[in-house]
Amino acid sequence: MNGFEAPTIEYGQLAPLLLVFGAACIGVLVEAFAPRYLRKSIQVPLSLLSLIGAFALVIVQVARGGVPTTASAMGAVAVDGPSLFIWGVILVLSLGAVLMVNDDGHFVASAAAVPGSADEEEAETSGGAHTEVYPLVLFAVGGMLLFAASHDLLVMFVALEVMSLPLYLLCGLARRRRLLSQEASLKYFLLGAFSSAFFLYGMAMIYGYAGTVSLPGISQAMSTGSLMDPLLLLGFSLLGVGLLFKIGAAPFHAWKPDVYQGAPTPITALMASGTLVAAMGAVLRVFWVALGNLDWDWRPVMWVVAALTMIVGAILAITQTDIKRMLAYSSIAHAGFLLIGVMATFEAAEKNAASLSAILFYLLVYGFTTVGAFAVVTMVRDPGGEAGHLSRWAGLGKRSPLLAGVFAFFLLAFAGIPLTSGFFGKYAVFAAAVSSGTQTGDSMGAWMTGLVVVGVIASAIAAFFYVRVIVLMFFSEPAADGPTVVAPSMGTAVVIGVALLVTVGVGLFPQPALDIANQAASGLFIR
Amino acid sequence: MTTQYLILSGLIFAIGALGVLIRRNAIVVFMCVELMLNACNLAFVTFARQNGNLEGQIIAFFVMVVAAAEVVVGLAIIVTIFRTRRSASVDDANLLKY
Amino acid sequence: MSPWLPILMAVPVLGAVVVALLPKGSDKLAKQVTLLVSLVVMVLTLVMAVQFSPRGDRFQFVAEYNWIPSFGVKFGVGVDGVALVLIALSVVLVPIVVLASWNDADGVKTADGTVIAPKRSVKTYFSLLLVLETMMIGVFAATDIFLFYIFFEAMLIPMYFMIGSYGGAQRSYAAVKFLLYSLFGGLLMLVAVIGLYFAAGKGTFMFPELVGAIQDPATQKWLFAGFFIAFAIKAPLVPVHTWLPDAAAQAPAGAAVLLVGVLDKVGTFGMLRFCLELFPEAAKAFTMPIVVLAVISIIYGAIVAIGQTDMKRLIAYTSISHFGFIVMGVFAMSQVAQSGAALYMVNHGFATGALFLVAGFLISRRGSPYIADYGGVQKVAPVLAGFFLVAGLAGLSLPGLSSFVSEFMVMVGTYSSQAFGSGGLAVAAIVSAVAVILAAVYILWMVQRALNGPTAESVKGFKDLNVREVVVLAPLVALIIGFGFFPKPLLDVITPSVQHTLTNVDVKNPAIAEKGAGE
Amino acid sequence: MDPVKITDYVGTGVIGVSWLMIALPLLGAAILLVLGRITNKWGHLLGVAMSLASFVVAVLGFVELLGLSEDARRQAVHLYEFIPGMVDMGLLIDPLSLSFALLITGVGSLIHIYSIGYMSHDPDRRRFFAYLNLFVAAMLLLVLSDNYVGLFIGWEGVGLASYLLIGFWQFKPSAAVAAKKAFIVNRVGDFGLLVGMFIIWTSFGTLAFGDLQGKVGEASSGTLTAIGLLLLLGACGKSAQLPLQSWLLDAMEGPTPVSALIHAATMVTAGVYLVVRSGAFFEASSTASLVVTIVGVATLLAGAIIGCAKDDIKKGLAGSTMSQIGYMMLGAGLGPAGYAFAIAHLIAHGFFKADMFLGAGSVMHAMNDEVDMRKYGGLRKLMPITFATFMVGYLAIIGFPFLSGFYTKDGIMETAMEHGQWMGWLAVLGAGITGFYMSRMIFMTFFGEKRWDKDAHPHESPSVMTVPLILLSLGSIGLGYYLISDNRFMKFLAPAVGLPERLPEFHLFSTTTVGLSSLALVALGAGFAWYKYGKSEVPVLAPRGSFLTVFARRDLYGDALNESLFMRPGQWLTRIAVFFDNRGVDGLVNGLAAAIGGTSGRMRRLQTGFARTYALSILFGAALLAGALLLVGNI
Repeated sequence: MNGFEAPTIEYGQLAPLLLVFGAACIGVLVEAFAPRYLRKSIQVPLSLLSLIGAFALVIVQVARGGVPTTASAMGAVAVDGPSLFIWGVILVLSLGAVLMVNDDGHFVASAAAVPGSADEEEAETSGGAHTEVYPLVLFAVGGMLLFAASHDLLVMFVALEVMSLPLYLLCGLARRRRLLSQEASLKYFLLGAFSSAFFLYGMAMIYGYAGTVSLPGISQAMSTGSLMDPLLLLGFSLLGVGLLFKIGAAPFHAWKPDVYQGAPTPITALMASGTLVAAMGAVLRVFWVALGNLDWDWRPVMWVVAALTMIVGAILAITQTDIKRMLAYSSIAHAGFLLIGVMATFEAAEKNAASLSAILFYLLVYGFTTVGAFAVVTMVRDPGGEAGHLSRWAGLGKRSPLLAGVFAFFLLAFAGIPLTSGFFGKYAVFAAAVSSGTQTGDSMGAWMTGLVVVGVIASAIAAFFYVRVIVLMFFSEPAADGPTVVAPSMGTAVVIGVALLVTVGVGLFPQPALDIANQAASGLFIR
Repeated sequence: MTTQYLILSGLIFAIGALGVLIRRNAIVVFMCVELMLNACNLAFVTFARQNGNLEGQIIAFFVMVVAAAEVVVGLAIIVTIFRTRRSASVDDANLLKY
Repeated sequence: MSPWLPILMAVPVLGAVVVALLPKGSDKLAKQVTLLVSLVVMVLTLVMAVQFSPRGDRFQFVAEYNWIPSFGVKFGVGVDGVALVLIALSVVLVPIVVLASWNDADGVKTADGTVIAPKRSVKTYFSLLLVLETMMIGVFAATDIFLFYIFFEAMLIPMYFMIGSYGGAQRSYAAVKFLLYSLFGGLLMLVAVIGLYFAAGKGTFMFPELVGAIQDPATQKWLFAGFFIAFAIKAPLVPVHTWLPDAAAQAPAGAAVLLVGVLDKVGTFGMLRFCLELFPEAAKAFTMPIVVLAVISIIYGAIVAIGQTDMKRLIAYTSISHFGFIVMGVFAMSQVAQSGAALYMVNHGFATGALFLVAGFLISRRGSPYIADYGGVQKVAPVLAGFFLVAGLAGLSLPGLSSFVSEFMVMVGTYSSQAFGSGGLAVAAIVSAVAVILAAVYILWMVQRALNGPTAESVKGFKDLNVREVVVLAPLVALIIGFGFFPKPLLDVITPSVQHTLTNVDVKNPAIAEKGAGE
Repeated sequence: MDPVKITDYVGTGVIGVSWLMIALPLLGAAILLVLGRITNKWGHLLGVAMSLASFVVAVLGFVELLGLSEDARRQAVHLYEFIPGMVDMGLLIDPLSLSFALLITGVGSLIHIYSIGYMSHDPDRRRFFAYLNLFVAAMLLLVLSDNYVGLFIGWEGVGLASYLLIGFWQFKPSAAVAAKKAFIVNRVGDFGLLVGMFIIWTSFGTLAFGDLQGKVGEASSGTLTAIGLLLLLGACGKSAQLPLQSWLLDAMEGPTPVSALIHAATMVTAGVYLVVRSGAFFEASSTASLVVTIVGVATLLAGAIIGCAKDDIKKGLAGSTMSQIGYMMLGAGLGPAGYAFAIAHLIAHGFFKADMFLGAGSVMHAMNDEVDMRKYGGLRKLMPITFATFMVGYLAIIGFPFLSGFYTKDGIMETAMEHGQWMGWLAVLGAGITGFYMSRMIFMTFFGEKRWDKDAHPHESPSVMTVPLILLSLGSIGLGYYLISDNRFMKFLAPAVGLPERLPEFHLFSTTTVGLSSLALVALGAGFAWYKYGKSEVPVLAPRGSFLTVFARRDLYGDALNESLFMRPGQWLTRIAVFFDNRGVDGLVNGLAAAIGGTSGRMRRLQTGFARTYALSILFGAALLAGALLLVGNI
């Protein structure tokens, strides 16, 4: 620590990140200085272009420079294969979310106005809208990108907060059912902050153990130090709480149904896809890079968590009556399936590429299907807003066969029926787990297969509630005053179309997507 | 002689966590979360001292900044809720359940 | 590379797309197109079947395409004798079913105007049917186990919609039960498929390459269990059979035919090809419990069938009994029994198909599936009654009708099996022969209650079968009688393929060897 | 002498196309059934023509066979490969099968002709003839097939025809039930035959009679006994022998020509054919052949006793049929010495019983389908031809000297006596009872006062019915003498079934103990019948009768036994099984689903909506995680 050394920043590698954050900042400035009537027409193109631009930059990065092999920004950010893949996925998914945000009617006219008050009515009639939503979304997306690519725990913590804080706010901005929305916001905020504190305390413990918070540094320290140090174990478990909270693993899942249900649907879509993808990226980094040496300690615990998550998600979803809440539990179950993949590690690290590829592929297909499903949810409306209650969906197949058919297809993909993308996602993860279980001399072998069996049983239970919705839509008579299906806006139509295309396309020809995932995973994480 | 500081930090963290669990007022709950963050800060600084590097202290600053941002967002949410419900009790917000 | 099978699989699905895209209100055209497509497929299949040489390679009309190299999955198709006859069964049944369900989606009303089933989308029904046909061909043709699994699971979906959207009053319960049951079995099989892939370590799912790849007995047993449970649910075997009566009773008659006639055969087909050949040691180790289970199915299914009051449920239970025979034949580990089992799969498709259809025709005249609601039908509708009787007699395996040959072969083959030393399975064969008596009871009692006796008031206005219905049933009856006296064409194709299976399982049958040497 | 070796037919004669015998009536049935109503006008003629054509083929084949040397009289006609590697379809033309073929087509044709008249008022006459043709085809397949599988197909084919014909008037519930009962009881027998075939295939690797020749000795005696007993079970079913006799009496629900053809002359004798055809197994197992004779004796007595108490003329005849088949079965159980007598009695019985059944039909035809003999009486004057022919049949069956039954039955009784005194005497006793119940029938029907209903106007039947009667009664008179004298039939059959070591002597009128005592007993029985039913008045309503009468009237409680032993427990079992399936198996599945649903319902209550509860769960999870890691880490 002698003298001041100017940090080197690889701007080229970080360009997508910087573009998103930059656009977010400009968005804030627009809110401050642009006249109200102009804001939307500036914000929307700004957001879309920045996301598209960032995606283009990711492509350019891959196409031109290849994948960096060392961490960027003085070891703070790792722009490696998985990062770039996750970035690409997050950017496309959030683009979809922004397209849905762009739809009228999701967000409150004036968040400050008390629900049911004259203020609210006035704000609504004057056609006011919170265009802050766009920069907030961009900040959240930026946080996600950084979260998945962070190479030390501090950056990870900051990214976590940058991602979460805008989301806390966004959750509270629903136009209809504002009480629920605000409640979701409050709960998400309190619990999120609570879990961040755990994350932070765990980080402190690990810092105490390793003397550093950089992931490779921790790994290094573990290879020389004691693996039984309570500081390490305690720190790791508290860190795990924060991460598992974000992906919604049991028993840290309780926020998910409430928040998903209360939040405006485009935001739910963003959380269910983008946040999950980013958080999985972070989970992988922490568990595989930093704590790789602790394999045999965390795997039994993770086994229980994964099994519990799948079962809880699947079982609780059965009796849900709200479509978004049901999808929230479904998302919990899927987080459990992903955790199976997280556990599929090998003694020889280079073999992990297959497991990593499986997880990345799963994230890709699940993300697209999720965004598509939520986009469909936005289209089915009652006079009071979206028709959330499942009973309202009865007979939709007769009223609007195309939409119901598309939604049914998404549900089948969630259930993992062959010839949908979801099947291959699930297959990839299960295969990775079984494959890691068959490695010789691994005492966890049978356990891994056992976990896959648990996953399979959970899938079967989960299939029940997906099928239940299909039954409702197709086999029940429509209610007399059933919900209306609004004509989709251009944006929503594109989102649904693309999601369907990916779900079908990958379901029939998964190889191209697998190739990309394999390539992204081939170099594993930068250590 | 850093152990005492760690114990203190642990105590503060525990008090904060306990506060989150037993207090109803959203503001108080929120303050308890802040307390937990500060417990972390104390731990960081202590470990920085113990490890003999500055990273921990730097982290503490970061945490403070993040906590400040969190306060902004948190208070905004709590105030909005309060305006709507005329209550700051966390337990009153339980429409979303089961 | 032979283009036959890909073409066979492509034609129906393209037809389905065409049917689905037809403009609104062209219901009749949709039906005609579907019928045409299914007939084309049938003709193509028969032309292909003629070129099959029983003494040639095991798998013929082979086509391979590297589908998902990352998973080691190929789009690999090819047929051996058993697969060929089952494909032939499927493609023959489909046009018959199309014609049989001509008016099923149009809504059913009784003479007095009671709506039994409301009008449904005709195009959807027939395009689902064609999609299902593709999958049925695919599942039997797949030589890649992963591809087999894909079709195995995917074919649930069109059938699920056919039952759930077009079925009877309890249709959604039945459809969901059907789907979940099958899905559960399928998922267990998925684990086994994955396990097989890694345990074999060959980097491929191609069946011919995986034969003999698993040597470890314990691994074999686990994987066998995964496959077997899925197939047992599909077949279905007692005690995992209860979905079938519900599904078959609620499905429209045409769908029930395909469900029981073809879809369920995938289970027994899978046992014969995959359970036995991939895991021979496990199969031998589990032979006794499985045969016991099969015998229980035979007797139990028959007894419960006797007690049914609903015609379609009754037929479903008879099928459970018959599937017991097939499973017993498969696991008797003798060539006669296995040939008989494979033949049974085909014959049962025709026999039960005919029975379901004619029962469906009867039910469509009255709207009630309950036997007690009929009586004396023979007097007012003798042709219908005649077909009903013939189909019923095929169901009780009357000698001279096709199902007898297969049932006889299964029982003789089981009796003479050397699997547990001489006569080891004799008791199973003897007990199963009791079903011969029970079958007479369930069929004839139904016939007596529904067709005989004084004509019930509600039956008096019945019209006899119309031309369409006769055209539906006549080919089936012709096949039933034809193969009853001349099963050789089927057996000639089946037997070499079964011999491959037995060679792979490493079982020799002295009785056959002796007989074969003598000729 | 052992049976002659079966050789493949290489000639170009009628035997080569003997399959026409089966194909022609089958074609007739097919045409009548497929074309349906179109053939209503001429369907019965086609049926008769096909039957007659079949008869002609049989006769031509018979002539050709007689032209062959004795050791070439067993010709196998290969038809086609049936089940590859297992059994080929083929016909066996030998004296035994041709005897049956002639009986079936001959008597069958007569009954076809008779039916034209008998069924002339039935709207479904065409269908009736279709079924009759079908029956003839199946029966011919049964007797002509050169292997057990073909035999079995014919076996079940005749069962089907019998089912269809018993239930021909299916709109009567009693007919429908009787048809079903016949089929099911027969299936019990078929079970035996099936399992017997399993064992034969497993032990010998073939099911063809030709291939089995000379191989039988290879199997253990236990196996042979098992085969024998199982085949006997099959025979009992088809031939209404104890314990599977119960269906035959109910089968009288069918039209009378059916009773004559199927349930008297031909089908019910298939069991005897099976036993004789499988003689090698029975000869090799003394246990099996002993059981055959026991069954035969028991049935001949049981049938006779039942016949004594029946007021329904057809049921009386049915009881008699049972009894007479009992004699045949007894003969068949006696080995080569008995075969010829059994088959001869079978043929003779085919004539006289068909004669009497058709006679009974003629009476019913005249009496508005009344079957109760107590409502007959004094018909001999009104129906002279029927009376005369019936009398011939009657005399033949009771064994009146020089008529058919006299020689054939006597042969069986004599042979039985040689084998065992007990069976001989019981058979003689049976003959006495026969004398009683047949005489009773004659007296009640044709003699005494008329006891008709008011609206009955008895008249003689048309000649299309009486001519077959006359022809049949001619057979009843002379056939027995022709077959038995000089052991003609025994020698004729020898290539097929072998000859006993010592040929029996033929007497025009035997004066052995058996012959005389049976005659005496028959006379006693007939006298007693005259005393009860000829001399005294017959009450129109049946008296309650003694315990013995009730016992016989209730068919020796056979139905009651079946009901309490099989039907009722079966019904219970079915109900329990259905209940178990719905509640037990399916209940378990639904219960599992409900349990998962219930768990879900309870677990979602944990999601209380209170943020602080969630926080607690996080803390709890954190504690668990930390605790578990510390624990695992320190192991």
